[in-house]
Amino acid sequence: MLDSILVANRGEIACRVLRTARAMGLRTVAVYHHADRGAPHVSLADSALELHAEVPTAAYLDAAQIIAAAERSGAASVHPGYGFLAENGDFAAAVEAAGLVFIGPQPEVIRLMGDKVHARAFAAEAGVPLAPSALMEESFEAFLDAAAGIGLPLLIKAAAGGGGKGMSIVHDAADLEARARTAMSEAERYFADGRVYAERYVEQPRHIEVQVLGDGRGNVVHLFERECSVQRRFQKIVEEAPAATLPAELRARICEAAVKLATRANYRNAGTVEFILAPDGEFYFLEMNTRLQVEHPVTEMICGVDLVEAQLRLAGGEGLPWTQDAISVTGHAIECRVCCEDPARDFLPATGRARVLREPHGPGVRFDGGIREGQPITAAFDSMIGKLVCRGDDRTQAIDRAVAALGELTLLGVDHNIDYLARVIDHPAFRAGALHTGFVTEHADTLGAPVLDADARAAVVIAAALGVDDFRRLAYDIPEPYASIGGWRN
Amino acid sequence: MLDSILVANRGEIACRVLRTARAMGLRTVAVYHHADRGAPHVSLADSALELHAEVPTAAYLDAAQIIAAAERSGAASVHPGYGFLAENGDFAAAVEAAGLVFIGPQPEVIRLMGDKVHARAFAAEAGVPLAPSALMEESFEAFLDAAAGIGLPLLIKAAAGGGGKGMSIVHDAADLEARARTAMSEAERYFADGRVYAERYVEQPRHIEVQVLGDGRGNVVHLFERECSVQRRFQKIVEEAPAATLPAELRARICEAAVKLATRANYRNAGTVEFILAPDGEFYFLEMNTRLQVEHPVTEMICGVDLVEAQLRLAGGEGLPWTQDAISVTGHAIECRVCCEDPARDFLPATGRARVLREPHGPGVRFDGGIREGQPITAAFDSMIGKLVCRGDDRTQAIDRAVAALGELTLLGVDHNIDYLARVIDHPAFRAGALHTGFVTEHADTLGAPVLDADARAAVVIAAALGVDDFRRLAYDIPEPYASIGGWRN
Amino acid sequence: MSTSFPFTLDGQTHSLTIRARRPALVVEVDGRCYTVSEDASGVPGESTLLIDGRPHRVARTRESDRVHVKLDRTTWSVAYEDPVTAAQHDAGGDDVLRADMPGVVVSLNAAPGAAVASGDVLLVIESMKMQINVVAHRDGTVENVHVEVNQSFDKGTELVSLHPST
Amino acid sequence: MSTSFPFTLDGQTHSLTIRARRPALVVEVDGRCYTVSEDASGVPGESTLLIDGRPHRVARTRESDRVHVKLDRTTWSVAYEDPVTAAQHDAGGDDVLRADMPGVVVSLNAAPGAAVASGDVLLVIESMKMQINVVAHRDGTVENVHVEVNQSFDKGTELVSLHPST
Repeated sequence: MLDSILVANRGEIACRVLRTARAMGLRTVAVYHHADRGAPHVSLADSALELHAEVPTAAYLDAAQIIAAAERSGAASVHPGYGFLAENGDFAAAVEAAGLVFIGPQPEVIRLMGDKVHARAFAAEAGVPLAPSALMEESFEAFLDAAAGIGLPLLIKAAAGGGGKGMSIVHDAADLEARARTAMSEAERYFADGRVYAERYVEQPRHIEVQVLGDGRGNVVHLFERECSVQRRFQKIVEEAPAATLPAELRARICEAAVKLATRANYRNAGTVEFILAPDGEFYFLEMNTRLQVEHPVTEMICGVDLVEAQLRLAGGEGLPWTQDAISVTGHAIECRVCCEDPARDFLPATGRARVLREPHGPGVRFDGGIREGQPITAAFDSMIGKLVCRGDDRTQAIDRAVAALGELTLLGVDHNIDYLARVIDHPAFRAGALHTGFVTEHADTLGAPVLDADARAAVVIAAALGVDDFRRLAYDIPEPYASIGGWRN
Repeated sequence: MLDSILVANRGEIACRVLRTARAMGLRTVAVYHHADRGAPHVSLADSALELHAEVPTAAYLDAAQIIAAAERSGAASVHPGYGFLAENGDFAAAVEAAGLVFIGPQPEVIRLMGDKVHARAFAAEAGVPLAPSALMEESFEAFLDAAAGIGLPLLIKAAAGGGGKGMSIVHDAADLEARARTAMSEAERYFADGRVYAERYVEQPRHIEVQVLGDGRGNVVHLFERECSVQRRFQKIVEEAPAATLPAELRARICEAAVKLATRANYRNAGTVEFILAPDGEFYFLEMNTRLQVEHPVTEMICGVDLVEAQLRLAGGEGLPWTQDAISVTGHAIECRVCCEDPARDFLPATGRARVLREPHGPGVRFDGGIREGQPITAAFDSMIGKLVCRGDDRTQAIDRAVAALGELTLLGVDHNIDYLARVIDHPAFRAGALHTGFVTEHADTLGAPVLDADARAAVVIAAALGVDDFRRLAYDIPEPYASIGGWRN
Repeated sequence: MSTSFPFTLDGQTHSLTIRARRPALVVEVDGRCYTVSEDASGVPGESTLLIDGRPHRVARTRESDRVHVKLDRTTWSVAYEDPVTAAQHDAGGDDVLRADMPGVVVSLNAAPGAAVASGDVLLVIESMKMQINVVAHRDGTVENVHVEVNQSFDKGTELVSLHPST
Repeated sequence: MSTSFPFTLDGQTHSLTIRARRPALVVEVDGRCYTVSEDASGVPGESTLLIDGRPHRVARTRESDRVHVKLDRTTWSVAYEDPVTAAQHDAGGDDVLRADMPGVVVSLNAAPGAAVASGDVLLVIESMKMQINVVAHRDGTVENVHVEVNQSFDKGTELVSLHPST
């Protein structure tokens, strides 16, 4: 059993990992950049070490400083969270070389799955279905020919890619060459690896993924699937488990494919196998993420497990915590990613300060937050500041609870997508389970902010006016209490 | 289905009921006394009506004002929470007479169970085991004779009682008469009903209670038992579900007895049948509480249900939401009642202001809170300001999570029992499940605040000193930010 | 009583005028009158607002020329520029922060060249046994800090200047 | 540098003295020296405190003569009476709240006869374009309010008096 842990991350995932580690009795160490010195993850750990870097994100990407911090603090293990160094095989190797336990898969498995071309080949060998595709193996011309042979529309992707970068959809054969060149240069710029590949673009695809756990000794279990079809800018914003609608036989085949792949990779710790599900019921391997996913809580809620605890036990050498038969699904869970962004302006990230923050509570409601009231929201980090996760006996109850909790969640001082998320999950098409990755584009016209009538607009401006001292004094002779005292606490 | 609800209560239970009602789409109405105008339950409702009374608690006990508020706001139903009017049969009758739905049992069932003497007789007829007892039926002298005949030790209780008031343990026959007279006068004072009765006092008793739901048409299900043996001043402070240790056969018999009683009463809505369990495995009917209990969340966590939702559905005429077969137990849950009181001074209630309040979060952690940061804690209301409820796969994990969450829960500005609760549930005897209602007295010597050595005391006073500007300025030339600005937000 | 206040929501400006204060507050918005009463909850920035008898839950916070509002279950950002600020903006007058009363500097939180956001604490002064945070009234860059820690100052002293708005 | 500060924890008074400020802060407690450094988290009242290199999580708030502290996972209440307050207490001087600078009364929150708790806002004054809460320094009952809303006052004016301590 591990006795101590350094969490090499920030925000909600650092808080979430630290809480489980604390509950398990481990000594906990946080790391932070100066810009995060007031962040909640710093307070949650038994101790916190500062990482030095000009650019805040660089601190959390500095493997050498993080390993040095682990050694200085005496932490026996390192949890990478997601993002930053979580899928960096060299970091995992360096952690192990320093004699520390890396809470995640073997470095070579991380590297294998990080290269999309190699991962596809590996999946094919494992008998996992792949969409028809073309790799760039010999010449650019041969690649173009092979790609054209797949048929349109086509998706061009970076071999080393992720997060939608270097990705492009080709609907017209005339665009193929230009799009391929753009993708190669983007891939070179973002991943220092210009290799791209093409695969058939599934129209109205659904994103289905399977949570797996392996012991690194050939034993793998799955914890059923999640659906993450609601995305904006190629990034998930609403996830759920189980999938909105999925025939039992198809679910079984998808979960089986994921276990087959993970077993062949001799997978260790927690991972996720992602698939594209076509409207005709065919499914294709997309990629394997060799870390804890952002959306892991929906699986926790329906399976009644703590995936971070499972990760720590596996990393401590305890073996798989459950047999496959012991894992079952009860109820339904939905996660909404709360981001500082403007849904009305193509989800442009927003900055400001979380002047007022009131988190929701209640039965079946879990808010995995990563910021504190008063904290500045800068462009230095990802725009996601927390996740609202709600469980229900069934999908309708989970949605109802999430809509109510989004109404309770109050964040003032920075633009955010809270109201937008409520409109998405309360949308008739969402409630009906008619999901695909183009959902928010398809329903853009009915997902905008409601148009207020004159009385409703008057209510908003009156509510605002009473927050302005000049107006308030004229109205009541009484200014807003505290309103004019300096600082963020109005 | 109900479309609107008035919650005739305050604090955490009002918040908890309002949240479920919101999630179910009901229009919600809160009521509040002026002293509570900044309380969270006021903010959670769609609208809030003020109740006028000199004494704050009198507002929440004013049936006429509450019913008028329901009529004024157009609320179709009234949820009484617990305490205040929750077990007042006349209130339930008045609500129904006003054409509103009372979310609870029939008025006559409330009255029956509220009279402990009648309830005992009813339980006896239902074949539920009772401890040997003596009632005051003819003369005081005859009662003393009958009581003496039971054997010592004896418990004297008020017929109309509850909450430990009018209760007394008699160990010495010479004390019997004086104790009985004291109990009668206390009963007269608190309940305007001087009737008392005596029953055998079970040594080292455990408190086991069974959650039941009835449809008022003769159908009753149970949701298994809770154990509430850890008490101080006859009031529960730690509850759990299922019981710490209970043979399956005994559990089945206790649950069956509860269902038998509720079925015979043609019980409607949620209720709890309380039993005393003796070390020899015998169990005795204690009383039936005809309302939602404070500790209902532990049942929700192990059964995966929302008891308030079940209450609202039953009140809306939907019938029992589950068959008995569909209800099963997974995992273990523990609740700690967070009270403003001083455990070192016999749990004397404390007043002050919640200057800093940081609620815990995390997987399996639920905090049902009833106050807000900045709120004054006065003697006007009960000292319980929230409940920490933690679920685990097993009892040990539930305890571990609760200990960690109590460490995270920060309340400054008023004395409280948070540290004490952590010591109770982390105590080896608690972990071993060696519970009885005298637990905190038995272990008083090992449940006190830890004695700090010189270095630890130095750490505390240094931490405090740096919060004092004079000291800080001398140390750093920098005062504590915000520290001297008026108001509660330091 | 007939001062008009301009508030802008989603690019559209509404004109608010207080028409009556007794027996009830009446606010005219774009020519329509609304009866308003507010029950401050005791929590700063939170209240129940009754408009023509209909209750609304309000949470709000002011940030220089904006008021952020959660009304019932939706969030809005409303722009308001008070006449004094507007005049200062026109005159460039908010580039220099002056003391309106005598005091002593307790600490400096911003150095020349520092980027500051509206609401950031620039320095802490002490007066009347209270520390008072002096905050930036707009986003900008600090041009000059005119006082030192422990320095006493009179009313009207320049404390901090920001680079003129660009 | 050798002022001694008395802090009382659970009835036992400890004497704190600052022994060095550079290169590191050294605090002597009851004759033993501790090296102290603090990393203010940016959240008012929260920090990481290093004592002889050992990190501690601290949350704290001061309330007149007490500091409430959560240190790591336990809560403490530490008494501190600064010399000025102590002298005032001795002279009964804290019964009358006086203005230390000129200003104008914005609102009155307490009327004669009202029971107030330490920290309650008694009135709000305005000065330097800021509203400042004037708070009770101890629990008590308001004896008299000497000013009215909108009244201007000079330094030294009596604002509110509390009933003498009993």
